[in-house]
Amino acid sequence: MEAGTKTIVDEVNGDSGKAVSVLRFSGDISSSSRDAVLGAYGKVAKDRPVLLDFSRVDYINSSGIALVIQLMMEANKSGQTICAFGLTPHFQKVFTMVGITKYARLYPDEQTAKATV
Amino acid sequence: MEAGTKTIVDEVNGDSGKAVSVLRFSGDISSSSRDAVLGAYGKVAKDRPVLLDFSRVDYINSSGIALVIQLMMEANKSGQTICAFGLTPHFQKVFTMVGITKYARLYPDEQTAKATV
Amino acid sequence: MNEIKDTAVEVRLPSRLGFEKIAMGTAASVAKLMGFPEDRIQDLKTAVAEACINAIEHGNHMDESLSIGVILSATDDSLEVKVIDEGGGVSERPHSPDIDRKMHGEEEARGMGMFLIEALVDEAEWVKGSKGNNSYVRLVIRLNKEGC
Amino acid sequence: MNEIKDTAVEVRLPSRLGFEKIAMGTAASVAKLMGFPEDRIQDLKTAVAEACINAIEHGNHMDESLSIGVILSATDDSLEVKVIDEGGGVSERPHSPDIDRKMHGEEEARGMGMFLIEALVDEAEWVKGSKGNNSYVRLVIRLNKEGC
Ligand SMILES: Nc1ncnc2c1ncn2[C@@H]1O[C@H](COP(=O)(O)OP(=O)(O)O)[C@@H](O)[C@H]1O
Ligand SMILES: Nc1ncnc2c1ncn2[C@@H]1O[C@H](COP(=O)(O)OP(=O)(O)O)[C@@H](O)[C@H]1O
Repeated sequence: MEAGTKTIVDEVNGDSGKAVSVLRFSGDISSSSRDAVLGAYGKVAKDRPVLLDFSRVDYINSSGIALVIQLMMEANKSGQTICAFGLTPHFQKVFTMVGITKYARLYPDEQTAKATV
Repeated sequence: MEAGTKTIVDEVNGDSGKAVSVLRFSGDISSSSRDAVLGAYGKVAKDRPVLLDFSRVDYINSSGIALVIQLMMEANKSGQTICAFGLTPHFQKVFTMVGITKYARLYPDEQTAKATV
Repeated sequence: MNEIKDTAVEVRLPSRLGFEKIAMGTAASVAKLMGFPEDRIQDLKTAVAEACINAIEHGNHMDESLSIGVILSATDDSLEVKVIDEGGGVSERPHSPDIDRKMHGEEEARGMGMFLIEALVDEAEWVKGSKGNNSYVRLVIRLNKEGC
Repeated sequence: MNEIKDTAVEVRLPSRLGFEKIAMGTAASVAKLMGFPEDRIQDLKTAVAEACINAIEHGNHMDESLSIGVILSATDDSLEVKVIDEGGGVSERPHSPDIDRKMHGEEEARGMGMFLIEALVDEAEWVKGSKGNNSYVRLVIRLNKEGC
């Protein structure tokens, strides 16, 4: 009875023309989302920025946030930039509370995020 | 702890130029909405059509529907036309089930409703 | 009210009009978790609301010291909802509402709750409590079936 | 779990992850009925979800034969929520999460639930059950007060 997380991996170009990977999550981000978050991240190229698209996610709990932090940890090791967009104001606040914004910028939507990479 | 019904009475013109009264409901339509439904209807002129605007209503129960039927009954006596708009597909179905559509037409939005009077 | 199954969800509410909206919210969450489509969730919400209103008004006669129970039991492809009150249950099944008779003042404007419940769900059954209390209405809504 | 007040709403859920979303739906409905603004309803939903997840995971150790109880009691201007499990309660209050330590692998990525609960509501208190069970966390969220 859990809404499984789905992740689509997209390749787009930032406004500078640079290739960017986008992980588009949908469903819930919870303890059962390990594959959808870390598994999907494991498959993207390490030489370009990664955008996390939360616009089709409506439930994120602290176990899900922990998976996002683990993803950021791995990215940090290889010096890869991570940004996120599509979070509701509530989850922007929650991500800020736990300190995620120290390591990943949050943008309101995909366009704004792409303009920065 | 009940969301009181509010009713705004508006005067607009139909596409034919004819004056029309609009009862704009907001909040719940339930047993506690007698004044907001029948009281508000009592104040409008009897010589012109009346549109019921449900676009800012998100809860209607069978006691609320009974008040709408009582309003229609009064209108029927004086030969006044009643139309409704702004109901969700679910409540369009419910209004149809109880037979309201035999006595009042339902339109998707205000523009469509005004085009007919 | 102790017939709760392992994976059943139970809600208990005071007998106050308006509180049916809480049961609607809980039922909608269960149905969403089960993967019901939006239109069936709306059907369920209205049916649960009407059942709770009847339990509050006719079962418990608005006595706020009495509570109503809502038990939601999910199987793989259906959701059963029991709405339990502390009254004697439905004595006589009302006839279906007749809009023409209503419009001509020949029957009360009210009296559409049980009709709507039956029309919106796949199964509806009213059961009188054995000792003149704990009567309930039992609704079933199925996943792979179109409403009305 | 019998301390329910006249106008309190009680929900009982099986100890299965995912079911916290039902408690979120019920809590949101109560808060909406009380007139809470949307942003405070979101705060409440996350706090209730985290409390339920902890009750399911740490209190009842995912044993589906045990249930968790959520009691929602409204006053004019505040909503109190108790999330009750059948375990011994929180033994030691964890320190606040430190993102720098997490990013450097010096502390677990997890361990943010209690921190979020405290940050999102106006009062939070963890109470150990007297006989080693029926422990609960008690949250209070007030109507006329900005969150964090
Ligand atoms: N839970 C219940 N307990 C006792 N009687 C009930 C219950 N639910 C319905 N009834 C009876 O059935 C009648 C029809 O109910 P309903 O169709 O919902 O319309 P209404 O509530 O508007 O009268 C009620 O007037 C009442 O006499
Ligand atoms: N209901 C509970 N019963 C027993 N222990 C609990 C309960 N809630 C929290 N705890 C303890 O507090 C710790 C911290 O909880 P929390 O901040 O929510 O993070 P996490 O659940 O990710 O570990 C848990 O690991 C657990 O040891």
